Amino acid sequence: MDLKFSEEHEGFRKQVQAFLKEHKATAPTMKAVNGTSAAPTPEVKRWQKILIENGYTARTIPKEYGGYGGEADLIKGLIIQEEFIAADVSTGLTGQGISMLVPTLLELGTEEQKQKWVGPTIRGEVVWCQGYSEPGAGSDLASLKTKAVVEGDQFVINGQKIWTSSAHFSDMCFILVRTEPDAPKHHGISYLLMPMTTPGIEVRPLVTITGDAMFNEMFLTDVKIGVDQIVDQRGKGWMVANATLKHERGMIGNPAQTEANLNALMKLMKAETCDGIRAVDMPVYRDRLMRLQGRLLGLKLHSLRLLSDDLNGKAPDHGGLIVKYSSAYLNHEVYSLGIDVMGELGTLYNGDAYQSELDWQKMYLGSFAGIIGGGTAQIQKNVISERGLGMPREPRVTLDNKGWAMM
Amino acid sequence: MDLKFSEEHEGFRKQVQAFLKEHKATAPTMKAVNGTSAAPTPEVKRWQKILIENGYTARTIPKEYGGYGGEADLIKGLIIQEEFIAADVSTGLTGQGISMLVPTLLELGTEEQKQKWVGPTIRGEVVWCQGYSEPGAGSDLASLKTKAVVEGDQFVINGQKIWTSSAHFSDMCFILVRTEPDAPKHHGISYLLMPMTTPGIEVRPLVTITGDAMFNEMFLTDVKIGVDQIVDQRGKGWMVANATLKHERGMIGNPAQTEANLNALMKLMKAETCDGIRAVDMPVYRDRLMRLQGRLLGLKLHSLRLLSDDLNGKAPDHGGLIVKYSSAYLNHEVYSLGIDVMGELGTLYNGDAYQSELDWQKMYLGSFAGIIGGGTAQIQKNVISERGLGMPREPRVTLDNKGWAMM
Amino acid sequence: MNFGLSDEQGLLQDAIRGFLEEQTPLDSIREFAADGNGLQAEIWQGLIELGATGVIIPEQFGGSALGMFDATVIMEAIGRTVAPVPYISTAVLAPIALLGSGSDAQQQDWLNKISAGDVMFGVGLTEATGVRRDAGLKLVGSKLSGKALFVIDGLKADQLILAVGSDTLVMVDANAMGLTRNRLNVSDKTRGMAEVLLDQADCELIGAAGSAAQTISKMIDAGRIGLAAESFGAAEILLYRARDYALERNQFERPIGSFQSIKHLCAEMISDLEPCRSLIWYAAYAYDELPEEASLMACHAKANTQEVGKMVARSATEIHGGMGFTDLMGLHYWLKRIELNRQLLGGPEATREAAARLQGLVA
Amino acid sequence: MNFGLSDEQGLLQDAIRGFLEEQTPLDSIREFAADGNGLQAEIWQGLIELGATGVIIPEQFGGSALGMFDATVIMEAIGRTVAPVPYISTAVLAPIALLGSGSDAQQQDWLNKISAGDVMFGVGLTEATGVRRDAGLKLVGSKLSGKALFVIDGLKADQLILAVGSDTLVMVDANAMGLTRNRLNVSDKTRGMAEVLLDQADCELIGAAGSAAQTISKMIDAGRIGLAAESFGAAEILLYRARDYALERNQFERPIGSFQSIKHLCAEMISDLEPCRSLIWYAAYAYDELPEEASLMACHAKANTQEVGKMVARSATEIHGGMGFTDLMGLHYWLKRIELNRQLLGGPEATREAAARLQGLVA
Repeated sequence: MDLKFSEEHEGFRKQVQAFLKEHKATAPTMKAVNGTSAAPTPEVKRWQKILIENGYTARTIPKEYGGYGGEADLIKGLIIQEEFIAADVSTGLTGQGISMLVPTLLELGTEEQKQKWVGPTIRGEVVWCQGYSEPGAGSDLASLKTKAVVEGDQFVINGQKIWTSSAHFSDMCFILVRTEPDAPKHHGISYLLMPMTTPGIEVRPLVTITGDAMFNEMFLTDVKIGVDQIVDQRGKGWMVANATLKHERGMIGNPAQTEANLNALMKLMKAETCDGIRAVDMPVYRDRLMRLQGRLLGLKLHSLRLLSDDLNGKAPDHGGLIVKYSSAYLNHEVYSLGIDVMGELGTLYNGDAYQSELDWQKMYLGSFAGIIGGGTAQIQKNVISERGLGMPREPRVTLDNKGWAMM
Repeated sequence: MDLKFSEEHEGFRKQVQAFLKEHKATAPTMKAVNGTSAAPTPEVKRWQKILIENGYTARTIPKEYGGYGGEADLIKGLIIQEEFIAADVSTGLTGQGISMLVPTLLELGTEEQKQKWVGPTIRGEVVWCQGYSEPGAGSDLASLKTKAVVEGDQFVINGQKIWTSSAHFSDMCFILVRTEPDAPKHHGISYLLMPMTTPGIEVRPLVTITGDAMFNEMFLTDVKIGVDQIVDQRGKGWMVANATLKHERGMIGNPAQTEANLNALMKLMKAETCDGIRAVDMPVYRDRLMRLQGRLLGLKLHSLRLLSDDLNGKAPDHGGLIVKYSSAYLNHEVYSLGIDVMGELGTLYNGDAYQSELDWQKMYLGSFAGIIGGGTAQIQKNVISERGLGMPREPRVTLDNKGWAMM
Repeated sequence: MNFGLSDEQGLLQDAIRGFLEEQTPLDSIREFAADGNGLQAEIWQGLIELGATGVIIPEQFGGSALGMFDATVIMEAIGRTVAPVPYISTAVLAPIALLGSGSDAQQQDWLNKISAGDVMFGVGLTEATGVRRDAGLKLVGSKLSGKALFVIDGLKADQLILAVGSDTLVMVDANAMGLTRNRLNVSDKTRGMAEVLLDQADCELIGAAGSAAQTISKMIDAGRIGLAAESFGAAEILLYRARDYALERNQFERPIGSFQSIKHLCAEMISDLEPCRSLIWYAAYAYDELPEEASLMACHAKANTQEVGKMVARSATEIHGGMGFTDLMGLHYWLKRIELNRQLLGGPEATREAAARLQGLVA
Repeated sequence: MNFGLSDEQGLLQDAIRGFLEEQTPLDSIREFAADGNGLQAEIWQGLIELGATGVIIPEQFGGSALGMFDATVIMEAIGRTVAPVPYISTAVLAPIALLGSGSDAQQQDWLNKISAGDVMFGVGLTEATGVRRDAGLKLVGSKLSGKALFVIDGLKADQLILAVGSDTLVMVDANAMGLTRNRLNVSDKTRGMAEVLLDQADCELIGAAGSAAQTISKMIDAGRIGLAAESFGAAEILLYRARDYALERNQFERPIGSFQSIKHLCAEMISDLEPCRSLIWYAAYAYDELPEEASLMACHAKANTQEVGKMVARSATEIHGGMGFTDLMGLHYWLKRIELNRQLLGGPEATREAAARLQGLVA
């Protein structure tokens, strides 16, 4: 066990701290950048530029595509995260273009695609949305039905997508469509790059449980894009998408966020009272808090173990598969305790005067996204047992809704 | 809502109370009869005779077969249970012969079988064990392999049974064997009546998690019994057994027993201390106790609802299916809290001086039988969802241990 | 012996359920949720016409002199449809307050109006079930000052009944001078919860000051039973909607309801939920017939149903997957009603502690 | 940076696991469980030869001067095999007592013996972690009277170290005049737990009376971490045995491990269990390197691992069905070790409360 970083890394940390000290006054906060559903403002773009120049975002993206061109260094990445979070300074733009499309293009795109899209995307000049899920294709994404047929030198796309977050202010969409209807379902899909200004695209906001419309439905009617707007080959879209999904899975379930929530909960429990008694002085709530703290510490240290294994070149085991599943429920329960200790006040949200500093009700409602999104808890448990524990895959059977086999 | 019993029934209650007052001094206790793994003593048989004569056991069994010949009356049955439990007087012999074989014979046996077996069984003169489960046939009982082939006028039985409680002091065994090896698995089974003195039967005690040997393994080598020792037809044994299992399912999960345990737990929590503080004065334990009490009250009143529906001729709904599953876990958790409040002392058992009045550790370990036995929790949930909620049955697929389909 | 609804109660249940199901399609729920007042006048009017507001009111005041059990049947039906009506406050809590501590004149006046549907009440009991932040009322003579939080159905009510401490009840006109009420922005938009600020507002005592402890206790019992019934109704709907959705929704060439994980989630839901029905029925029966058991049963009915209801709401949402997260199927209205009820009149922890106290288990 | 075992620690783990796995087939576990003394001399001897008793003892006393992290690696291996050896008492708790509060002479004498494997210790800390019934010790001069309950590994020990109150440590010869020890019949038969009755027995103080509070606190921390590691090891074995059994056991023409309900039970087990490994590692590391974090981490490591361990033990037993209920596969030995550890040195509730107290959350 050796949790110390090398001198080089500790030197890097000092560098980051110095940078933050210098820029803190003018830098946008975490929330100002990540908490919005709007295209990046000029201020944010300015900040993004500074971050790229200093290698605090787009760190490993080659210089020729507009990145910093640094070597992959997980610890430096960790130090950047830690120090920026501590200073509450934005680590720059996130979003599906940067987190999913860019790595995918770097892995599988043509030289022309990389040149054209990577730089503008990481600079926030081009905003992307993801066109994967459909009303009938969620857990079973490969059953998607939106189709694209080739007419001349164009794909003509028809169908419907859902959960396209940021679609209402995106410039581009990376979309999965069925181009080979006769192939087995995983082999008939293509991965296209579609300008959102193309005629035939209708975006409708999708109101969710929280009352906000963070997501959209997208209806596609005879949408025409060039046949060259494809990543990799026709029919290879599932493989391309999986390269992308790999990046998404890691994004959901962040112990640092859960830790911040737990600390906020502790603070809340010292402040909120019922009949004059502080929540933290009620042993049953206190015990729930300690249970959650124990689980959080476990997950946090587990994530550190995974990072360490990764650093030290150990082959990944089942450890990585459990993070998303466990974090989602832990978050849900942290928020749930926050509501319970506030009692009736915990049901208030969206700016009510009696809300606490944080909107626990809204975070609670929003936490269902963590349980359901990016693979439901049931799918996660399949993956954990199959890939993590080597148990059999679900047998492939086609059934009607009485459970009878269909041919 | 009308929880009053009729005058007739309240009169019956007085009658029971008078009977108990008269016999209390000489009657065996509940535990003396049900808590033993031995054949009934002469005292118990004497008591059983008195109970039958008064209609407090074998109440609805026709007089010609040795019963009391009363009409089915659920409320009278309930009153008998309530009053005998309150007085801690034994309601007589239980065991699989009385609870399972007798109803089965009355439903499906020949006149000769009824004449021969019902009376001696309910009087405790003939003790039965059950030969159903096999090492390879548990949840999937119908896959049993113990076979019987006809040679002359005899069945020759070979195979192995497990979980044959009371086999070491039983006179007879009702056993399921495969008689038609080529029929589909549910159609190749027969239900036989086998004297335990037949040569070729070896009974070995099966030590369990509690350290006791309440169950046995039974090895059968060329065991020969007459071909007339069959209930119903050859190949119909599955149907016969289901008539019997129907009686067993209802037996497991008794809210009255759970209520007695919860009351004992409450008493325990007022007595046991840690650092001088009573367990009941520790809010976290108290909250767990109240959670369990809430669930117990729910199950107890639910059982009353089911009884009422039965009395009033309402068609059974999903309600009956959940009792066993829910009771098993509730019992388990009641015992678990009992151990926790005793701390280290809760791990003591089998007569240790520091044990409390009840052996919580042993009851806890024994409670796994409730979760596993008579259909595991997983099987119960299948049944609840399929029969209770109309969801599809598990698809029939034959798989190897990698999950690949086999033909 | 009959553990359950009588024939008449069965008819009542059918009538109320039938009416509410017809009157509350999802679109109309969305409409009044957007309005934020938590009241739908046509539904309220219909319930009045069905006699629902008078079920626990004696015949002499225009009621049908039934009992809490019948009110519970109605509350459950309201929960099944998340109907936005001030039923529990107007038809359950206010009559109990008036019958328990009101003067003859107050009873005559208000109970008749309630039976006839001519008044809506809001009821604030948080003074007696847990004071939060700077809430607190002060009564000087007939002048009421201070702040009442979470007045149930208080936003559109004509009259408010408020507990002052745990032993005094007052009634105040919602339009009285010195009274301001503000909408509390609860996530359940189908119920008009109010903050009420009072500055020397005129009020009427219900019973002498300090004399209403027992009445308030009965209001809390009845409120807990009623909220439990509502949550039970909402949870049962969620469970069956999840089951139905799972049978319709296909993924991987089969209905998701054919996967054992979904089947078992449903089995767990019904196993935990079904006993709540009997617990709530018995609690309501005890309220009517076995007063010495009523408070304990009310605590357990509420605590247990709310814990189970929360689990059912979560599981049902999970089974709906992404559809559970959107407004498209409106599932969240039921979830939010359960979440709100969980906190009203004491959350599960507080209610279990009350149950322990009733049994002498709290030193 | 390396979160986990060093190369040397990996070798230690392999050596200890390999030795214990070879030496503890099920039959031999059954044998010493029947014996009831919870000690198996050959295994103990083997561990001594592997240097396991000296891992936290400085080199000057014949130890290898490693740390609690290494002891934790060994405890985990013991848990994996439910090996009946007095390791935690002799090799972890006694050295900490002696190093923390013992005189030079005591250290010289006993630490060398422990390293060499010439003595077995039993340790009783219940005076400091929760007094039950009529337990309690009284020290007058060097005479010890009273009763110590649940002396860990005390049944066959040569020497006993006992806490008197929460700030005094004494050592007493197990064969001293006035000392009687009795076997406590715990369900885990692989550990010799003792009741010790003392009537004016001669004892030696470890440090001055009233001076050992910090040492006792360190013993409790190390004990909690060690027990958590043991339970983790036991739980991990149960999980993989359940998985393996599920892949072998056929019902309904398929391995039960192909049913989603069994797969998901296994997924839940590993999801809850795996983070405990890192938590325990970090707690042990904190014990060695970050003393200000050690107590809190020890509490959480123990509480969390014991809650999870209990769940894993139950689920693994369920997956084994009837086989889980019998002695045929011996699964229950692992379950019982976890159950016993749950209660030793503070159950989960007590340990969580201690965690809250350490953070100033208890008024």
